[in-house]
Amino acid sequence: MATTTYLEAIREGLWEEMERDPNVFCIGEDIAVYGGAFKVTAGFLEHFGEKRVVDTPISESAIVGAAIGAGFIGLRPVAEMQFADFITCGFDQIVNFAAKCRYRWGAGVPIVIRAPSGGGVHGGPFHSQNPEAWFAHVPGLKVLCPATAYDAKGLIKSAIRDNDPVLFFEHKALYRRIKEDLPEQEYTVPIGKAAIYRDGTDLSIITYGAMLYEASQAAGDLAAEGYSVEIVDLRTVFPLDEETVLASVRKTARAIVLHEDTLTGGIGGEVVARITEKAFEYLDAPVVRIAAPDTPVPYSSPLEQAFLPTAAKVTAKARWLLQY
Amino acid sequence: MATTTYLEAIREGLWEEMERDPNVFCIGEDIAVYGGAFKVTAGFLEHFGEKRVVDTPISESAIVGAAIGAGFIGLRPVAEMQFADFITCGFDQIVNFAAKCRYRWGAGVPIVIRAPSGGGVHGGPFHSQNPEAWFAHVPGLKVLCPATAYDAKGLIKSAIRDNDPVLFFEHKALYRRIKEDLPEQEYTVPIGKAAIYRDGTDLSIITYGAMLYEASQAAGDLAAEGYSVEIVDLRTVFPLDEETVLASVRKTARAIVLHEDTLTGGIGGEVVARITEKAFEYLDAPVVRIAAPDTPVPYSSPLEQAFLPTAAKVTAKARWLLQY
Amino acid sequence: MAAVRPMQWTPTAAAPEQDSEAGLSRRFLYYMALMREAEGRIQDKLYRQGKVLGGVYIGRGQEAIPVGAGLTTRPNDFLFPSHRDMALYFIRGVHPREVFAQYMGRAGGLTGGRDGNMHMGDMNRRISAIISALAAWIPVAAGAAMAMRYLGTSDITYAFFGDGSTSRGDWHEGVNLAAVQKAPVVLICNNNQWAYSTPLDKQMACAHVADRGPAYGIPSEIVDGNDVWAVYHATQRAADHARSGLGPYMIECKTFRMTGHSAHDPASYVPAHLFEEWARKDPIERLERLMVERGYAGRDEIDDIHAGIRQEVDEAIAWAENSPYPDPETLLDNVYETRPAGT
Amino acid sequence: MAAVRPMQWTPTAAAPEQDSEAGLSRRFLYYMALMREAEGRIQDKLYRQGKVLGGVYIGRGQEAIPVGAGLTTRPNDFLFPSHRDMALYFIRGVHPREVFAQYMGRAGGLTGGRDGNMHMGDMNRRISAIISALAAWIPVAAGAAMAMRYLGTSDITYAFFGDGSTSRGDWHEGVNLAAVQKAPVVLICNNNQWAYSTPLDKQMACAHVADRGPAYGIPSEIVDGNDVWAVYHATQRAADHARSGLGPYMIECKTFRMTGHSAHDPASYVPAHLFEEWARKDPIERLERLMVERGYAGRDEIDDIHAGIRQEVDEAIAWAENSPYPDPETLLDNVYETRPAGT
Ligand SMILES: Cc1ncc(C[n+]2csc(CCOP(=O)(O)OP(=O)(O)O)c2C)c(N)n1
Ligand SMILES: Cc1ncc(C[n+]2csc(CCOP(=O)(O)OP(=O)(O)O)c2C)c(N)n1
Ligand SMILES: [Mg+2]
Ligand SMILES: [Mg+2]
Repeated sequence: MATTTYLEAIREGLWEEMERDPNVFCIGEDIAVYGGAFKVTAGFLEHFGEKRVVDTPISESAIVGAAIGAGFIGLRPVAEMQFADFITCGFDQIVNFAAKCRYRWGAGVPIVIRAPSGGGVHGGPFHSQNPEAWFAHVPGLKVLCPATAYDAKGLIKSAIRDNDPVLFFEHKALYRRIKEDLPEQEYTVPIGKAAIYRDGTDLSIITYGAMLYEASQAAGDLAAEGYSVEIVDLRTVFPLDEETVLASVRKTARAIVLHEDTLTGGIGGEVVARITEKAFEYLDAPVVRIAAPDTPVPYSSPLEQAFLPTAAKVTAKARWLLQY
Repeated sequence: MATTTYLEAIREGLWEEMERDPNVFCIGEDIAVYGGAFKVTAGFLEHFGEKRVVDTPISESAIVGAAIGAGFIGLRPVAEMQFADFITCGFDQIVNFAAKCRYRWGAGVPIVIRAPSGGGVHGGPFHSQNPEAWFAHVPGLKVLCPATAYDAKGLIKSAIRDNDPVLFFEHKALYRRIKEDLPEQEYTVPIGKAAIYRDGTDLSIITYGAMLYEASQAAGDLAAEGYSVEIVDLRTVFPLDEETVLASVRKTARAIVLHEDTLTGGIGGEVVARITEKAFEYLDAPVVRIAAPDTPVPYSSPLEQAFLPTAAKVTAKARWLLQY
Repeated sequence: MAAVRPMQWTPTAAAPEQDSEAGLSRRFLYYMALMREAEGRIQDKLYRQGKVLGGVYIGRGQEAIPVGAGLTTRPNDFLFPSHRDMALYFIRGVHPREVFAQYMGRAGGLTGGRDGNMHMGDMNRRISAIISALAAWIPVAAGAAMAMRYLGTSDITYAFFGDGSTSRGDWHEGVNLAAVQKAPVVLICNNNQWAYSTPLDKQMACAHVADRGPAYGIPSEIVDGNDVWAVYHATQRAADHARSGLGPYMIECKTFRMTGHSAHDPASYVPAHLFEEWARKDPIERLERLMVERGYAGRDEIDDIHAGIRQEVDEAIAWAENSPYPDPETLLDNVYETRPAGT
Repeated sequence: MAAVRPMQWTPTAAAPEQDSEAGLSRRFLYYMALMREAEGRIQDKLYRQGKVLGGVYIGRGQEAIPVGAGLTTRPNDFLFPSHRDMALYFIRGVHPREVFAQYMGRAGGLTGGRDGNMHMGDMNRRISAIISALAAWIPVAAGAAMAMRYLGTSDITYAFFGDGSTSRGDWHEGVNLAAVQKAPVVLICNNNQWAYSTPLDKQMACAHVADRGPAYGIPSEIVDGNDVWAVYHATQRAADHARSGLGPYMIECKTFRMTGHSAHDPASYVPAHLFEEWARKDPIERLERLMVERGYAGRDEIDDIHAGIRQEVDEAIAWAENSPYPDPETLLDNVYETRPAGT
């Protein structure tokens, strides 16, 4: 039976890196004594001590800023936003300070910002957002959105070792829902590489994060109807692994880009634009996007269900595309 | 001879609205005594008094927040960011407070945030950015990027009368460069409507802001080569006037999306995605984007020149497309 | 949208004309007990039954703060509650039905299911909905107060916040702006000594939140936050100050969070003896003792108030449970005043 | 990139071993006069000649602050200058050539033309580049200081900021975090009484920036910012405090901005008599008088120092003007450590 949850995978990756490198430390609100709002760092204080697991005041901007400063001195800080929604409070530090130092004056900023994002947990407008698209528009940042426990562990380790600022969005609806058996031996997952989650020939679904599982269910349903669907899991949403996306679409000639984040200005547009520009001759049908509609994330279940993209919506659109 | 600059047009629009409606007031840093870093509000203090032209401490978040609060009480605040680059310091107030009140609890937030954006003025990484794409990803906001003096005046007036939060990006390189004769009589320009800046049949260039003039020059150059280029000026970049864009592309079958903002995650992707999904059958060639590369805005002239999209780059790409 | 159509509601034991000391005491008790009862039902019943989903943050033990402060407000004042100030909504005339329906995500809730728990507001009743980002409403309250002065009224705003919220940049910017502008804002801190799991000394290196007043050139005072009369009088001073054009005034109410941070938090990081100590200072019991001592009310009357509240709450919950869920067809409504073409 | 390869440079009159009072005075004078001369050339010559484009912000009249504070720093301390602290760069060993080339957008500038004016830094010389957003570097300085303590060193950070910058949320969050963490940061305010066109009383409602220390539980003192010796001694106290583990310490240097906000601002909003008043308090002349009075140096020696500086500056400008512009081919370099595939 699969044993490691997505949450535990992140914890393990973080733990291993802290064991490996004494310069790695964690900073954030309620991460030490409490172990984090989602308990990702439970037990860290006891093991690594309060110098390496630092509870801060409620100051997202200072948390990011302090991480940058510690990075200047040679540490490798891992900062936590209690919810990804609060990352807007540290926005300037991320997009103007962290992202631009290397380009401007050669100063690497080796920080990781972990942030639990995503909906489906009745969190309402401020505990459900998917802020990745903002940061995917900021040269100098790297933006990761792992969907599997394997990738979550492998990517958090790569993020910590990376010498540039990395945003690590953990989908909170996956924390305890996803379980996998992970390799015994150490491994990392490279930043900037998408994965073929499922092979197929008739249609590509390009997605990431929690939507991987909706795509996967849709692919299963469509397989029953005789269609072979390929799923590309971006994993890193910026910088984008264009090659893998294009290779898939050149093979299948049809593509759906799927994300939980709201439609307009989401990463979907970027992916579609690259496909349209660079694989135009291969396309047998319009490239379509499926995403949450352009509204805040509503709280009440029936509204939130209507808001979130689902396998059923994907299947319906896919059928249309496959018959195009 | 054309008489009204882009800057004066904004000033006039603002002035007229303040004359018309005593609930309109301005708030920002150095806007009263000094008349604003770019002198858009020069003379306002003397005419409207210090209750209506409020100099604040250096507190972008509080400026936006205070505007929201004043909006709750029935005023129509126009907040100024001294440079658009500092809007990141008020980011949370804009994207989480202002944008979501109506949806959550029916509270309209009738504020305007004016922000001088854009490069080409040797401003370097922090006085040259084009932050519109971030906000075009936030349901509840409206995002305007006027390119002409006529539109700048008409849109600032509409923005002030709008009952939702509007971001008004003024391209600072146009402030004194663009001059037009404006109508004597009062007018407004509707939010959410693109304009056909130039009619054409062979290729659509979809753009906004300062890039309109690069597109225009390119269109002129291409006309000399016998090509008829249509230019769509988005004016409002969110919510997008999809109909006008699609109608143009359905006519020309070829499209370039052009913006000064950096490529990845810019508005271009969104426009391309809508074209690809909804005008796919009309396309005779890939839709291509021309934008600044994915770097911070460099300071030194040769670097900045290489960074900014130009008519020459547009013309080269257009030729390729037209011969596709 | 439900949010903009206030319900009619007459609180059973809190007619505003009761302004004798005895009358006011009864109103204090009513609102404090109503808040206690309503929050208790939400956290200990509805949440456990799975009828309330998501986060639940209650103000048990802190009821004297929203009540003592809230009863100094005038109808046109604008209130910016924090997340442990439910009584302010009742004082503003929000019906308990609307609150329970809010928590249960129903159409009859104050936000019609759009948002949850204490994220509710109502323009008509001049009470704002917070956003999650703590202290974000401090600049908003400052701006609202500036607007009130601009309009020439003597209205003021009330901004509530916790000790931990003072660490946020927005808190600083908002208080500073209000101070410079002499905006009529009453700043009310519930210093319950914790911010989630973080104790005061990891939040700030000064002894009292009130120590921050001088940094903004504004008066600040410390008050026993479990003494509703003390809160009331201090807030009255603050409101008078603000209303007379002298600018913001800060009150730090010392209290204690008698629960975990939220319904899922057992608060094992809080030393148990502190709960015991502070239980003895319970603001409701304390008020009741005072009422009996001073002859404002007999035990029977007090019991009646509680009984009345229980009944009101029973009825309100029943109503809320019968309120329909919002129609998914409305999902796209009200993002803007007018829906943009093509959406 | 030029930024990470420090140039060799020996200041003409500021050998660090000169630590007698006379020797230190000479170093003070050298750096203050060098800053004055360099900034003067930039604002009054190169900018007017169109050789420097964009914004120019100089610290005329405020030189005692970066110099007095800067000469208390140790090589491993990390400096976070603000935009009127040019002398800090010289003290850190940045060559005037690199500074002029920076202003002229040349490859030989400290950022190789990537950024302009005072937006320059050098990791090897442990001096940070600010970003424009004011006070953003305060939390960064706090974090750097926390890291120094983490690594078990006795290094400290110095964070410089103006009066207006204290209004920013980041200033508050950064100072508060440093205070709670007892991070070894020296906080140095240049209170030049203006922030662009905004005078102090529209920026804050307290009388002194130092009044804000108690809000964070940290010591703060006011010092005459035009007296380099006073700044030096106060900063020494602050550095000792921070270095010995007692946490941040704030110094408010009272001074005056003897120019407009930037090169294009005539500062007509500043009452003229203030310029006259403060001209009489010029920190360089004041130091020179003291040096002559105390016999630290004769007028001749002082004149020699100035002459040496003028020559140095002439040479540095000539060098900078000969420095090539950056190659546009490098536009995409160094966004990341390794350029991502496909870009
Ligand atoms: C900007 C921001 N960061 C983090 C949180 C998560 N959070 C919600 S309540 C809370 C503690 C608040 O403490 P305090 O202000 O003292 O209020 P209390 O809950 O004690 O009443 C935290 C950290 C948040 N809501 N906003
Ligand atoms: C967040 C932010 N808002 C606005 C500005 C524009 N700006 C640059 S310097 C300045 C005044 C700064 O005043 P102060 O901190 O007192 O420093 P001084 O210039 O007086 O030395 C302003 C408003 C900025 N750089 N950053
Ligand atoms: Mg608290
Ligand atoms: Mg100043």
